[in-house]
Amino acid sequence: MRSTSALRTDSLSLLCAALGGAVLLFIIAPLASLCLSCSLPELAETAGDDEVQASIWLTLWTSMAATVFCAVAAIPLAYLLARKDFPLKGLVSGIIDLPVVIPHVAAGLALLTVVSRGAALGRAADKIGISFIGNSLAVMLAMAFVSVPYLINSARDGFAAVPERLEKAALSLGANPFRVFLTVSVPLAARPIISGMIMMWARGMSEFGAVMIIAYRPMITPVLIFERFSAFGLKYAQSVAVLFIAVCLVFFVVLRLLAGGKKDAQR
Amino acid sequence: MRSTSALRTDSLSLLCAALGGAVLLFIIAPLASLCLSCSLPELAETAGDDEVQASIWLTLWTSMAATVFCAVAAIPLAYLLARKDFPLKGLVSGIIDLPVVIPHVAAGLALLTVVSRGAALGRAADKIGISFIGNSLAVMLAMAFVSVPYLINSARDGFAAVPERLEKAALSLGANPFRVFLTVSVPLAARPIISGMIMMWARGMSEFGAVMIIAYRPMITPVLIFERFSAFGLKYAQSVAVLFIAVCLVFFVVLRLLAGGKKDAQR
Amino acid sequence: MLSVRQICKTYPGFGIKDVSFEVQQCEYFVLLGPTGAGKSVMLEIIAGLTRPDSGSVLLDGRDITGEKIQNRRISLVFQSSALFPHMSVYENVAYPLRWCGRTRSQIDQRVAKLADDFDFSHLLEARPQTLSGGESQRVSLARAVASEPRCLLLDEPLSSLDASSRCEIRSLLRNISANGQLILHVTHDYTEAVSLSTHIAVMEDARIAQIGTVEEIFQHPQSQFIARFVGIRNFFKGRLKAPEAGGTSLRHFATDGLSFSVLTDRPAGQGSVMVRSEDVTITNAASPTSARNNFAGPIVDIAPIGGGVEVIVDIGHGKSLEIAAIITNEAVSALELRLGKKVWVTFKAAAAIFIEG
Amino acid sequence: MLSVRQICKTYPGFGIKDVSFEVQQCEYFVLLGPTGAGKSVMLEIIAGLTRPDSGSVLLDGRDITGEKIQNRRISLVFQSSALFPHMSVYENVAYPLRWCGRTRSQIDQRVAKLADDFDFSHLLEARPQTLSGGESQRVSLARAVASEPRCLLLDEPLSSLDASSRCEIRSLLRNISANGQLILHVTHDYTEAVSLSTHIAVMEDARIAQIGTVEEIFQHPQSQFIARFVGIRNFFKGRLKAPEAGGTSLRHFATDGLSFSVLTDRPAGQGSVMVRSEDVTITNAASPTSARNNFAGPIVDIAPIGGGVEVIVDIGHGKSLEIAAIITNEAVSALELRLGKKVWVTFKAAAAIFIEG
Repeated sequence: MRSTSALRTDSLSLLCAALGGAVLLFIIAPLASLCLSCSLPELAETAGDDEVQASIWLTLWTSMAATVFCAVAAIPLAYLLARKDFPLKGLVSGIIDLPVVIPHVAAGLALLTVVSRGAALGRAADKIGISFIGNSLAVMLAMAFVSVPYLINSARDGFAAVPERLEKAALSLGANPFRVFLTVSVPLAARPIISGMIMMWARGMSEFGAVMIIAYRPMITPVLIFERFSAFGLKYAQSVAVLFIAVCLVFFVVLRLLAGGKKDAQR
Repeated sequence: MRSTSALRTDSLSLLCAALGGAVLLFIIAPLASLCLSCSLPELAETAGDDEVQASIWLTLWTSMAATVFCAVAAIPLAYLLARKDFPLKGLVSGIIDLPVVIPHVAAGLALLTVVSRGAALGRAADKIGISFIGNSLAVMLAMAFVSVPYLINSARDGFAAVPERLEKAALSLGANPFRVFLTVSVPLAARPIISGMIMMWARGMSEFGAVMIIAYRPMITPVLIFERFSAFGLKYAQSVAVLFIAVCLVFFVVLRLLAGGKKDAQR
Repeated sequence: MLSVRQICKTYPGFGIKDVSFEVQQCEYFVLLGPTGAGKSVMLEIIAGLTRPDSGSVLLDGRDITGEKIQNRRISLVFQSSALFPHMSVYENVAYPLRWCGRTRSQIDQRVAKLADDFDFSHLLEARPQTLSGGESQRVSLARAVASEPRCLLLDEPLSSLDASSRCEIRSLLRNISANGQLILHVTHDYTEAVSLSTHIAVMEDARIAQIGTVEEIFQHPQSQFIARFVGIRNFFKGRLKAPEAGGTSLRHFATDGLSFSVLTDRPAGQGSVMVRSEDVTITNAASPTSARNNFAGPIVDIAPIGGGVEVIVDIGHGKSLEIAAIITNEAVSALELRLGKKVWVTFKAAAAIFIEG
Repeated sequence: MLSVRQICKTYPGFGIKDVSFEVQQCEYFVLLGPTGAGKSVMLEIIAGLTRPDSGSVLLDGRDITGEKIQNRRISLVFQSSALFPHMSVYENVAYPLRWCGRTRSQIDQRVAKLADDFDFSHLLEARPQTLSGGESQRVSLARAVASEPRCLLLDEPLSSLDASSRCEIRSLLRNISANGQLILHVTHDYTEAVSLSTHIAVMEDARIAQIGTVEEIFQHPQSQFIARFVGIRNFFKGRLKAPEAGGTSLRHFATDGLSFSVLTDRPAGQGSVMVRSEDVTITNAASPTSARNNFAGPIVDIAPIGGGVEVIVDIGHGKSLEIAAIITNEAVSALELRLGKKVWVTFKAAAAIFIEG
């Protein structure tokens, strides 16, 4: 009794740990099972498959391009939401959250009604020689639509946490609002902004429903996995899935570490 | 110059507003276009369709059941993460975030490797007369897997915000840890827990990729929308999509309002 | 009886070393010390929120060092309110009474009694957020007492209150103590210690520097640190007399055969008078002065202290009653002060601070 | 010259009404008032962070009420450091110098000069988080001065510092002011006002209650509120003399033909001495006493104030020099005090507080 902490050994903690263990098992078991069902030679063979390589590259660059492109517009919006009061601010926040709540398949259909050759935007784009359908542009659109709320919300929280005192001080030192935004607000909110961009990128990479509707081809990896699964069965899909999961995790962990490292240098 | 605020009219705010407007338009335009492309008679007809009704009910109750079932195990885990320090806590947090990062199609494949008739769990379940495949249980599994991190993270933040002083006071008043957990910690973290459950439910409802792999039938609405789209084209899918978006939004807004109302009564 | 034996607890760069003390039944024990002296750690160890590295805590002879918090029967009251914000005042006070086999009406009665004793019957339906600081602290105390603790731990319970609530809670605490409740009160404010305690332990730098009654600590501090920390050497227990007719605020305070003039509007009763040594003047002969307190006696000590000289004069009749004055070196030579010389000590009524308790 | 004219600003349940004052070049202007008097709102209006409902702010004759913050040339220094945490000390000080056509070496020179003047040359590479409170405030001041503001606004710049840093920053501020910088300093602490200001405006309840020099405000407060808020009636400007050989801490302070004895270890120089009225004793005849300050003069005023009587004695030689004592009613009758009677006033050297500036 005396050698252990009164705080650590109570039965509530044990129960919590048991239930928590079940949740963790629920997450780990399927992933472990998936990974164990692929042999290394299978994985190596899949990694050498041109179609797989092409789809992974496509998925990586489209999701990153969508994130960077959206960031340019979304970060100033997040600043506005964090700093200014304006009428219907609640409505604007609600609209930003819509893509999170709307089923991805429906989101894909919604995008399709705008960019299909029959729709206004699609026709206009067609005239200047851009086609959304069957183009990586359509993939990016779908990815951006479902994932931009993650970036905006994270950046907004980041800006809200920057002390206004610092911005006021910078203004009083003669810096104009643009300079204050770029040299004070953005650097101080860099961590949550980058973390939001990583979230947005990860979310875009894993998107399936919306992309499937609007751009079955060029084939991003989730679509490829689905196609192989429905055409050839579990066996042929799972090695691609394992490879893709590995790529996602490696990128995610590396980006997180880079972002974390930046924090240590800064604060 | 003097009649307007120096803070409100700077050109930075105008630029932010312009860029923000573009982002909002990007979100609203496709949804508006989708809704406008369906006539009311079409919607009424779709709402009367038995298959559509059945799929919407199935989607609603499976996502809610998955949420409630997971909450029982996930809330104690969230408490543990918020209050105790233990070895490898960072790893546990990382594992919990895995389903967010892993592509949904791959998550579906991972679940399939565990519950398919060929796998250990699937065989065991088969023997006692439960079949995962083609069962609403499989739908729930898929929904729970991809959406449980939202609940855990929100509940953890909620518990972390409950002042430890209150729990200490309750313990010193003779309440055992279970009672403190149920009468102090959970009620005070109720708002973030409920908000996390709403998020988890909304995320589960909109899931497509994982469900598609593990349980094409019974058909949840996202799968039904996709099937109609691929079999009959945009025209036939979009009225189901609009109906489903409407159902999602109505439920989401109502639940949010109920949760918000509870807050006002409590604090 | 609460007994703390040789408690040690080390944190990185901080800790408490070999702390021992005993609190007898009916004592009001104050743990006094500056911020960072380790008072709060000591309190957490007694409450069971932290485990000591070594040493033991005994309550009524039973070793409770490894006992779970909820079984210790030690109630905590914090500086800021720890009322449960999602419950009404009634539910807060009823919290320790539920789940132990009491009937609904027994609980109702007990809460009503406590609300009456602690004067918040009109607030039973209120939410804690709507209470003032003083009201919150009254409810917190009632809730702590409701659990019938063997020992009541108070962590700076008056620090965040305004002056009038402070007075009110002090008299409540005196009542609780008078009912036989063992109390351990942690504070950095020596006026709280003077006003409430029967016994004081002064903590300095992670150790107990001195333990004793209020008089012992104030009149005979055992170290320079304690003398400086408690701040006031001239400390007298006695009784404030009722104001004389005529409506003046000048009042008499009787102590051991002497009577001081003090300015106060507090009701008559037991209490203490404190006078800063810096406010006391020494003269060789009595002369009419606006200062209302003038006493004669021999010098019993002259000691140089930082920036001046401390002169101690015994102004007691028969029984020794020492008063300290801090004066300049120049004054010592000008007045030709030496041990045994009879002098007059003078201080203004405004310099004599009365504290109830 | 900064000129504030009839500024009004209303918030729900709060506001400032019709505030006007002028700060001349080279003045050190202190806006003194209790928390909630509207000082900070006034400061935000001058800085351009808040717009007034009516009234105008003029800087050197130009109306800047609607001017953008960044074009006002008014620098702000806050109570807690507003240094940019993601930049080094060098980058912080260089911040206002960049983007206005200066070359790299011009900026380097200017920063080096400022770092030298403000004594943080050794900290140029440091991160703001690693600085002490005093160091942070020195860098903040240097950064504010670097932008060559027309007016420097200080919002309680000493409040969060310890005593020694406070002293250091005070002398820095005196230097900045001596260089001709127009300064507006907002504070609730009258010792800061005494120590630094040439002119004071006292704010009470959203209005300006009195404007004047330090002497005017302290010796002739125009309302009960101001008298109570500034706290000390006995306020004397003068010069502290160098310590005499012999190593005593008793020092002489010369003011208008009189010399006070004070206990201090500050260096010789200009400053003020303050004595609380409660610490002053009145006697009818001089007698040897340990109190080092004894002065004779006629009573020029006797006025009852809450709980006692304020007696004003003119102790000046030729020129009037009033000193106030608060004594009891009983003392007034016992000593037979009346207007014109010659009495002695006595206070201890320890009761005379010296403040530089």
